[in-house]
Amino acid sequence: ETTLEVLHAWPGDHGNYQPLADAFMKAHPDVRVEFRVSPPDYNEANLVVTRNAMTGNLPDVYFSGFSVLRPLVTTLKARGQAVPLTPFIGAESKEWLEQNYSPAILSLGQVDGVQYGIPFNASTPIVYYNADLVTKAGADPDHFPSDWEGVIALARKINALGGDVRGMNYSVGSLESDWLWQAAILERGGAILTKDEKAVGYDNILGLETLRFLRHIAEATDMDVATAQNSYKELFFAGKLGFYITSPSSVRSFMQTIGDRFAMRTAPYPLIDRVSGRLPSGGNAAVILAKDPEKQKLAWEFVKFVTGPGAQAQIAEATGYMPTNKKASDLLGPFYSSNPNYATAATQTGIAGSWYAYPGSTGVEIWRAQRDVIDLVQRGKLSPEDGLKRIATKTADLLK
Amino acid sequence: MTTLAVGERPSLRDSVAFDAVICISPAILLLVAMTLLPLAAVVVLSFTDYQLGGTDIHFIGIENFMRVGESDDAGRAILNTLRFTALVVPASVAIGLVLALLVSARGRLRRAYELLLFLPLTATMTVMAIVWSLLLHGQIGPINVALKAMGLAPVEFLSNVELVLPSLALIAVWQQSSFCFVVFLAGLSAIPTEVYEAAALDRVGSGWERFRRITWPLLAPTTVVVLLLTTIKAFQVFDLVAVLTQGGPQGATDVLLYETYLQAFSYFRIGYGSALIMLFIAFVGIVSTLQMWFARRRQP
Amino acid sequence: MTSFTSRPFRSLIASSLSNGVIWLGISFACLPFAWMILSSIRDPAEIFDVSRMFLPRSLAIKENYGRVLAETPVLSFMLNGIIVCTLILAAQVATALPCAYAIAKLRFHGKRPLLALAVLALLVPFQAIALPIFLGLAWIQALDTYFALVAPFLVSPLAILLFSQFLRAFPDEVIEAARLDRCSHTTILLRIILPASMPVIAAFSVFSVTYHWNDLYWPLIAISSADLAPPTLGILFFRDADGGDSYGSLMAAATLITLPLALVFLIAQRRFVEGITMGAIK
Amino acid sequence: MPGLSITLQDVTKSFGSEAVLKDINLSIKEGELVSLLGPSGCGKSTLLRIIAGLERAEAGSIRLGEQVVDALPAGARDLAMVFQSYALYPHMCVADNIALSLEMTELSALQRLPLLGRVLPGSRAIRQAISNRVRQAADLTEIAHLLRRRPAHLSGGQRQRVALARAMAREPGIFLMDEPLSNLDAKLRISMRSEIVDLNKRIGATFLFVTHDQSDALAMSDRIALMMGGRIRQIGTPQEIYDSPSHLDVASFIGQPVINLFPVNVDSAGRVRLVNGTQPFGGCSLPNGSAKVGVRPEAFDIVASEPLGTRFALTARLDRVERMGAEVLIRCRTMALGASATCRLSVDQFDEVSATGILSGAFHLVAQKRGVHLFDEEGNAAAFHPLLRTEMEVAK
Amino acid sequence: MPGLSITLQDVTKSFGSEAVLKDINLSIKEGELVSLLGPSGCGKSTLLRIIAGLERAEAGSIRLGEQVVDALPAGARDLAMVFQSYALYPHMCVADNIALSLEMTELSALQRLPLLGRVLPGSRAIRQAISNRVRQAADLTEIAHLLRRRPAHLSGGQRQRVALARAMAREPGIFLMDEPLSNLDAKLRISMRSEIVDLNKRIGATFLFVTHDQSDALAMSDRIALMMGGRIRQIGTPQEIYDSPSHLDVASFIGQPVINLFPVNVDSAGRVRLVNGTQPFGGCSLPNGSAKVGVRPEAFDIVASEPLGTRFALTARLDRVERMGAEVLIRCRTMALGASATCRLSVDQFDEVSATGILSGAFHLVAQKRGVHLFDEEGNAAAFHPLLRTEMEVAK
Ligand SMILES: Nc1ncnc2c1ncn2[C@@H]1O[C@H](COP(=O)(O)OP(=O)(O)OP(=O)(O)O)[C@@H](O)[C@H]1O
Ligand SMILES: Nc1ncnc2c1ncn2[C@@H]1O[C@H](COP(=O)(O)OP(=O)(O)OP(=O)(O)O)[C@@H](O)[C@H]1O
Ligand SMILES: [Mg+2]
Ligand SMILES: [Mg+2]
Repeated sequence: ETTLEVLHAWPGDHGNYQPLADAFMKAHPDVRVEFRVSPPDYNEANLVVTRNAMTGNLPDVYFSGFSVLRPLVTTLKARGQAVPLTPFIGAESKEWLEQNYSPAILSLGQVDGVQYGIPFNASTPIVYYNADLVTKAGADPDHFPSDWEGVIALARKINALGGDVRGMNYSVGSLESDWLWQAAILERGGAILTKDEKAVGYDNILGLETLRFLRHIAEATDMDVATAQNSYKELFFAGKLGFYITSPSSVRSFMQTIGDRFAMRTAPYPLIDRVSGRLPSGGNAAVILAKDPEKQKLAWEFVKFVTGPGAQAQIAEATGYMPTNKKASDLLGPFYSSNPNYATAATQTGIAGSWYAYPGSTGVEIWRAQRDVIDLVQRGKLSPEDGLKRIATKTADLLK
Repeated sequence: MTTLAVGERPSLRDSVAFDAVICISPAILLLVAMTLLPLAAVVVLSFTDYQLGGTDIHFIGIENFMRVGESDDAGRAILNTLRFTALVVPASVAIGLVLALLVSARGRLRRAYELLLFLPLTATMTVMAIVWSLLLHGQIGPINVALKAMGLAPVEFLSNVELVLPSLALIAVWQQSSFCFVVFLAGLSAIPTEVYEAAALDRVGSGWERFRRITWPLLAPTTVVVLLLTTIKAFQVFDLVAVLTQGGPQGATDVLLYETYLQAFSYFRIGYGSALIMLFIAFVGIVSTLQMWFARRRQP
Repeated sequence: MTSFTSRPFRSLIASSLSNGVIWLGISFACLPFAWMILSSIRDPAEIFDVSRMFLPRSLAIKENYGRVLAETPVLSFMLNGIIVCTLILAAQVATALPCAYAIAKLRFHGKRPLLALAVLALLVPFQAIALPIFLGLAWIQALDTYFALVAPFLVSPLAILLFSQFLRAFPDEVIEAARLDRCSHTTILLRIILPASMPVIAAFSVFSVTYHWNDLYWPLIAISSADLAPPTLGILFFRDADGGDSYGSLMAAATLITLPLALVFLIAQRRFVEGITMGAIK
Repeated sequence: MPGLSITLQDVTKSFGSEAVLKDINLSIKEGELVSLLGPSGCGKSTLLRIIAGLERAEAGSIRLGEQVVDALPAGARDLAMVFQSYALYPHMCVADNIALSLEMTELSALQRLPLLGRVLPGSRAIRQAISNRVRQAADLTEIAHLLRRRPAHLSGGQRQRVALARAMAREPGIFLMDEPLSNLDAKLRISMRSEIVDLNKRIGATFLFVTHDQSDALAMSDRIALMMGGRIRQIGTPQEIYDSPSHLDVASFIGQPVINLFPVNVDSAGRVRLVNGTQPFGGCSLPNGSAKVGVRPEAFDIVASEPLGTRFALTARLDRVERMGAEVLIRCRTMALGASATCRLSVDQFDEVSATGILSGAFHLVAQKRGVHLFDEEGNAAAFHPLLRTEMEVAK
Repeated sequence: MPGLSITLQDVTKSFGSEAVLKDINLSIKEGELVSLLGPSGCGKSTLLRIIAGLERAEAGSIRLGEQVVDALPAGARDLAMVFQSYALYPHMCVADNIALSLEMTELSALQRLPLLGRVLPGSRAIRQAISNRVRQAADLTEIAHLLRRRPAHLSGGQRQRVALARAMAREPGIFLMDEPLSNLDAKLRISMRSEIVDLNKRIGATFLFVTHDQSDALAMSDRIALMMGGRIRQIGTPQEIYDSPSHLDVASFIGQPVINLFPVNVDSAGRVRLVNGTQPFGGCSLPNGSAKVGVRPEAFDIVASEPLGTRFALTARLDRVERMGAEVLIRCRTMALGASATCRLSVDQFDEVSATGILSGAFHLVAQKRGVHLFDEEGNAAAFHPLLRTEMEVAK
């Protein structure tokens, strides 16, 4: 009997992994899948794996957050512990790859063009809205605005309802990650960094427009710029916030938390550039870290299984994530039509782009520098022009 | 009979010293193994450019320290930490002391009071941070709801740049005062009842005079320890920031240990992070030494 | 006589004032807990209902607590917590008490350096030295064991400081009497110092147990197998990746995990009130 | 400040199930100096603590002066106390220990403030006065050279004197002193005694004074209260207590060496004889039965020949001689009863007696008339006539 | 277990700058019972603590038996101590307080283990024996009914007896007792005294016994060591100390009431006269100058007419009479010197004297010959002949 040790972040997600493991073990009776203690988030998980690399005690399969995949691979490559998936993919039939995964999805698991992980969860931001408030504000909840100006106008209407009710809160700087900031750049077709990765790719009118736009949202909707996402998420739960933009993975838990106090609906992200605009994908990819070739083979089987159509459909139903497997979408048809809130995620598969990972392990630091500036811009304490300059120089500094 | 030479004497002291060695050696050995040696490793690392998980390592002298000196972030973190400590320590100690004094004078309900006041100590910050973020919520938090009900303007405790640090301090005081409360309670129990009886007859039976002349001086050693511990704990504030504000907004809550953590474990700059830690330890060390020195000077 | 008429009145004011302050403190201390417990017993949907912040409408005790018990092995986590906390506490008392005794009651050179070492150990944030300790434990292949969980905490400088401060007030003569009674230092420690230190040991136990019970930082570094996971991991199970925490169960888990600590306090509390000299000397 | 009277009425106290004070009734006049004497553990300290307000009585009431103080806290009762275990303030030097209560009464709340208090008008003069009184009390108790020491650095007797000085510096209406001289040497003790008596006379305060030293009690007190097993057994002037003990227990508690006791029989005519004696040696009004007779050791004369008449006499042999400075104790064994007896002689008397050589053989102990006490079977004192009724009639 | 001798050689100790013991030399034979007497604060407790090994002497050495113990820790010296402040174990009941030392010596380390220890072979029997000894010690000190109490729930005297019982239960070579009876009532005190003496005789241990009560010291001790100001001033049998004090200080420290002192002049012929007297009353070998004469209170006879011859005599008037049970103190004022003097009479003597009525006017105090002591200017005792040389010659 062989044991496959698996590590994933977010202990709360364990309920999604265990059934897959059980199913896998049923199919492979001589394999035991064991989960290691799960770290609270992607960054912590990355730390755990880095430490494991130092002591030579890596798990066999690891679900790495997209945003930390690149630094992880960089570290492991230097230590000779990285396991590219190329040989395993090569061993499969060509059709298999195409039938199951879209290139856009696959690219999320690549570092420098080499496939290191197969995406397991993927999500692009969607809008959650309080249909009751929308109705009260005199709009049609079935036709949620699909462009930002519409969204802003609706938010203003909701503001006008009075009381403590707010239309929206889009404090980009309050996020722990730069997901929405990248979304704001990418949706305009911008680039996060220049090709040589020495400077920001939006030190131009595009970047300026982005900042101006964020400032505009704050001003137009009379927004209380927040430090932490929690504060307006809670407001949303309390039924006092019109809409809230985040990952589709929370559909289920949001519905639970809200219950029948108001009707919560989801809508696609109001993309600006519908041609070249993309949205950064959050989520994680299954990465093989096993050293022993036999284990690696087994691990590959496991990775294939959990990113397979059945497993992906299961995950999508349980959470709201968009499935990373093409075939799964077909399986999900009936579910989506009866659960439209879940379907939103799948409609954005086409515009899923990769969440840009900075070289080395500078990502967190760069975001910390940027978010302060964005916060100031949104609060109206700094002009977008100066803000952009500051972001550009600080980022360039940190990339040195 | 000859008088023993003084040189033969020390054996008594030796035997006492030997017993003392046996008493302290387990603690010392473990302190060395579990604190001093790892700390030595940190000291060494602080002179290198080591990156977490990296394979190469170079000695770069005091460059890390120079960089700390140049860094605005480090300066800001020190300032924030100092402000935080200055807010938390006096409040926690005072609240803990007052409550311990009042509660220990209670009769029947004393034990129930103690249990209730002890609760904050049990809190898991991961959860309590969520609870507090709601309690202090700018719109729907009970405090603001109450303020609004009184016709006052709501306060954005956690997103106002000016208020966020005091708000975190408030939460820290909530927990630390419970710690102080328990230590003071134990300290109070060490004061002999007889002394209070004598005081009662000397008309120092209650109130301020009894506190000033009997309780406070006899509690002084406890207070010194409490002050020291609370100061160190306040300096080491980390969880609150990590869970609630991540140093924001605009670095208003970026404290030393959080900055260190970011450097070492988010940016993987172990070398630089180690240098920061060294400075942190030196800094807190100086502050607490001063504190103890003052305390000792005050009581002969 | 004026004192006759004014005294009861004044003491009434004083006592109601002190009651007022106590209750103010209690409200401050308990507010978050009240909210936590309320949230753990009501429908998560209600938690954010501002109008009924403190008035649950529909109870969901079964759902919230049931989910905690069904989805996480919270009881086995707690068992781990009990094992680890007991081991740690026993070791800390066993190492700190003799050390504190030596500091407070024995004459030897190196007392000051020893105290300095203890304070230094107190200054060092654990996060700073966790990595070297982790590597050391890996080197002796002790990771992922109970030993790894307790090893860094076998000695507590906090305990050394608290105990030695407390023992300073213990009458020397009682110890001298024991020495004349031919008690070894071990016997003195076990039969005289230990019972006499109970108030401060009780206080320290509360700190130690709550700290290690709630500690998540070190367990997440030291262990990888879920069999050894600490109680607080049970809380993380109800925090979701993208923000939609399962509030009801989260609070239920937190309440469950806090309960044993209240119990620990109740046990320790009996000791707080005992004085130190207690008729030992004139 | 005049003294306050102390009136205890049916005061009762128990610790757990053990009754420690049983219906204590006691009244002490203002300005009186009363010693409380009694065996160890009989409840003396408890009684003092109840009067002081440190302990609550279960029943009964206490009046100090005209005021019923049952509900009054300790600080509001006008009294000072010397604790048996001193209860000094460990963190204060001797001077501060003594000064504390004075500062509380002499300085106003404002003047007591830490720094400000010193510069307030009047404060300086009062503080000067206080420090004078502290010095005076320290002089009386001979601890003036120790004023800056902490209690931990004092010897046992020095600590006790600090406790004494602390009470003496105040001049309250009532002094409660719980064995305030027990750790002092004889010389100091004598001088402290007279300081206490002087104080009593000078300020007229009422003193209640626990002691286990009878010479303290006999030398100082206006009256002695004898307490046993939680009850006041007798109260009276020293001489009353010594000369007319109300009970066997009192008689054998007071007097050193202890009173000699011998079993006697009383016949129906009220004649008293030793249990195995034939000759009656006195008369009483007790009914027929057995009783006890007590003879103080100093009431015995040692004579060579059996005396005639009806005096109480015993034949005895020497056990041992104890020389105690100015006096000598003669321990002997009475031949008929087999009981032991003690005689106390001055050195001169002893020299005289031993010069005669009678001590080497059997000799006779003859009781002087007034040293003989009779107690009934319960131990209560009974009237005793050294002469038989017939003799008395004859004498008439 | 035979007693151990105690030999102190040049033991010196100071606290800070204050010398507390100054070159103490003392040797106590095995089995001897020596009282250490001295004024409060003279260093008695310190000396005991040094012998016990609780305090370190700065210089000098200590031998117990044949062994120099300077380097021996307290627990290894074969001695038990009663602390002046009791030092009971607060968390143990009385029985455990007493048993602890026995358990330490009688049980092996293994047998002392909390639970396991009880079931080990032999442990039961030893524990039984220990509990018997505990009970025995408790019986002797009359605390058997308190065995399960904690010290906090005892009265002062009861605590003291626990401390005593704790020392007595062990039977070591040396007992050090620091005022072990100070808080006991007279009756108990007397019985404790004899228990201690019995113990001394029975087990032959050496006792060093601090007391401030002279009657304790006089009644119990083989020898008395008199300590003053950190020095041993005199050591000898009780009678020696009382009858032949080596120094004024000793004379005035021992004896109660205190010895009467009068200034005298010595002329070149060695004749001694009162400073303002004309008649010499004895002779000495002191040089010409002033000196002091001491007369014990019991050595005075009160007579009506001035005596003839060369006896020491003073004319006096009554100040006050103090009745102390069996005896009476007469405080009077001498007319010529203006000094006060105290006489001690038995009640009988007093009755006789007062019957004559002389006390109401001027009367004469005449010293018996052997009660008169002479001291030179430094206070050292000097040989004194109650008769002048001429008279002696005549007598020859
Ligand atoms: N710890 C100390 N520090 C400073 N001085 C001390 C200390 N202990 C005792 N002394 C001083 O040393 C002297 C001797 O003290 P010691 O206790 O030996 O006296 P003692 O003869 O036992 O007196 P007492 O009969 O009052 O108990 C005293 O003057 C005392 O003040
Ligand atoms: N706190 C207590 N708990 C229980 N019993 C107590 C307590 N204090 C005193 N006692 C008991 O009450 C009785 C009276 O005690 P108290 O102290 O009044 O005696 P005392 O007359 O002062 O004796 P001593 O002369 O020995 O000091 C004693 O038998 C004692 O054991
Ligand atoms: Mg008493
Ligand atoms: Mg002493």
